[in-house]
Amino acid sequence: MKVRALYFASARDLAATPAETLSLPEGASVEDLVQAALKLHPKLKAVMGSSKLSVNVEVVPAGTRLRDGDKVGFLPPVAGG
Amino acid sequence: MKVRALYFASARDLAATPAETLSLPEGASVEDLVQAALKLHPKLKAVMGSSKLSVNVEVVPAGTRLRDGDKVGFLPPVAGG
Amino acid sequence: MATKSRITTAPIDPARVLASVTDPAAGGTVLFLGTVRNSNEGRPVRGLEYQVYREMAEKRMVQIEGEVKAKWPVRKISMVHRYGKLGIGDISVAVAVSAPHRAEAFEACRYAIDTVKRSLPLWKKEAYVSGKGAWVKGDPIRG
Amino acid sequence: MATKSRITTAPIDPARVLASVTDPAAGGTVLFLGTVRNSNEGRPVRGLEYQVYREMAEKRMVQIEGEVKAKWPVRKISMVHRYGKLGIGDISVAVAVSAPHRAEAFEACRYAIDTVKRSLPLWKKEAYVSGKGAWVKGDPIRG
Repeated sequence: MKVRALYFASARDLAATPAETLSLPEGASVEDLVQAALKLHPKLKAVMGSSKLSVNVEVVPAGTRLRDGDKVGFLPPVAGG
Repeated sequence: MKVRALYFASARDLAATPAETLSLPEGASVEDLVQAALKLHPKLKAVMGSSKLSVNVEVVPAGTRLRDGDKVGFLPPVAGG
Repeated sequence: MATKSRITTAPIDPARVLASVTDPAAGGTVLFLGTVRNSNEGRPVRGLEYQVYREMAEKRMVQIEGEVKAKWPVRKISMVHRYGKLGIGDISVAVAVSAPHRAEAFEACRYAIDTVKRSLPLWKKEAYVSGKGAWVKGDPIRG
Repeated sequence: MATKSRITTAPIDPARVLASVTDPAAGGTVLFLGTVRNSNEGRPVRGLEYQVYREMAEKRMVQIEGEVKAKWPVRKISMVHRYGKLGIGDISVAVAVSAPHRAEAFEACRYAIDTVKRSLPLWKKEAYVSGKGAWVKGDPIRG
């Protein structure tokens, strides 16, 4: 299946791309997607400890199962306002 | 001496005038001014219990001595905003 | 702002009040607007008429502004109160505060409007839809 | 207001935000404006660049508005957050709340902006006068 990874702020800088499509085996979890992203962008590791992950605009635990077409957001600590 | 009495809100309605000049003996107090005003406008009594008095834009106790030219405000309970 | 009038019969323009507190060191600005409601204590209201002891009110507003600046690290504060006849929705009072951070802007603005309500020589008469009117019951002015 | 945009690159007009919460039953309106400061933690700042996960941010803002309406008897609430490059003094966020009385307007507005700050997927990079820039250290997004 294909999943879209969306990188924001420092994660975007470290991945050097705002978004990309990753291919994952059926039944893969958010954590599997993160591991795939880290293989492509090892520098991302620096922000993963403090980042949250979303699936289709909801923050989710890393164990969440993914489905084809899902969008996964890499969300470093936020500072709006 | 001459002192200016300024009536506001319900006090103005009851005195039926916004302001007037009263003649008082030298050494008169705010309380003396109030008594003089009550003689002219007995209905004022209804609001004196809840009203405050000012001399030249400062709220003062009734015993305060007046001087020629002072302005005394009759200030019913306020409700701005 | 030497000519700034804090008590006025003219309609209050919120944009102008906000503009008067802009400051490059401010991160947060809080504006409070008091507006005439269409009812009070369950009774339909047509409008309000404010009466003011203008000279005293202006002086108190300057005092309140000074007090706020002494209590909080605010950059700028601006307040204006309208008097005369106001209709539903009209702005009767505006208080704007700018400060480095939002917490102090909120606290200072809240304090300022609370103090304005308690300590300004202002009175309002409600015009009821029924045709009658009455002075709104208030509290003795804070000395 | 079906076309209302809560996330925008356009300059925020406070008058428009205020107009969107006017209500004849409102006696108090509180507006919060966040503006870009000329310094942060002692360091001179030239401006800010906001990045946003727009789809998620819009959804969260709708949720926050609903939460505020459930918690306080507010009449109307309106919020807008800007993104992209902002200069000193530019408004980054505006939250307006109208309510029958001022206490609830203040509380609801404060809650709304505090929640916006904690739970919106927004990031800002400071452009320092020194020429460098850095993402402002924040907190993990509230889930």
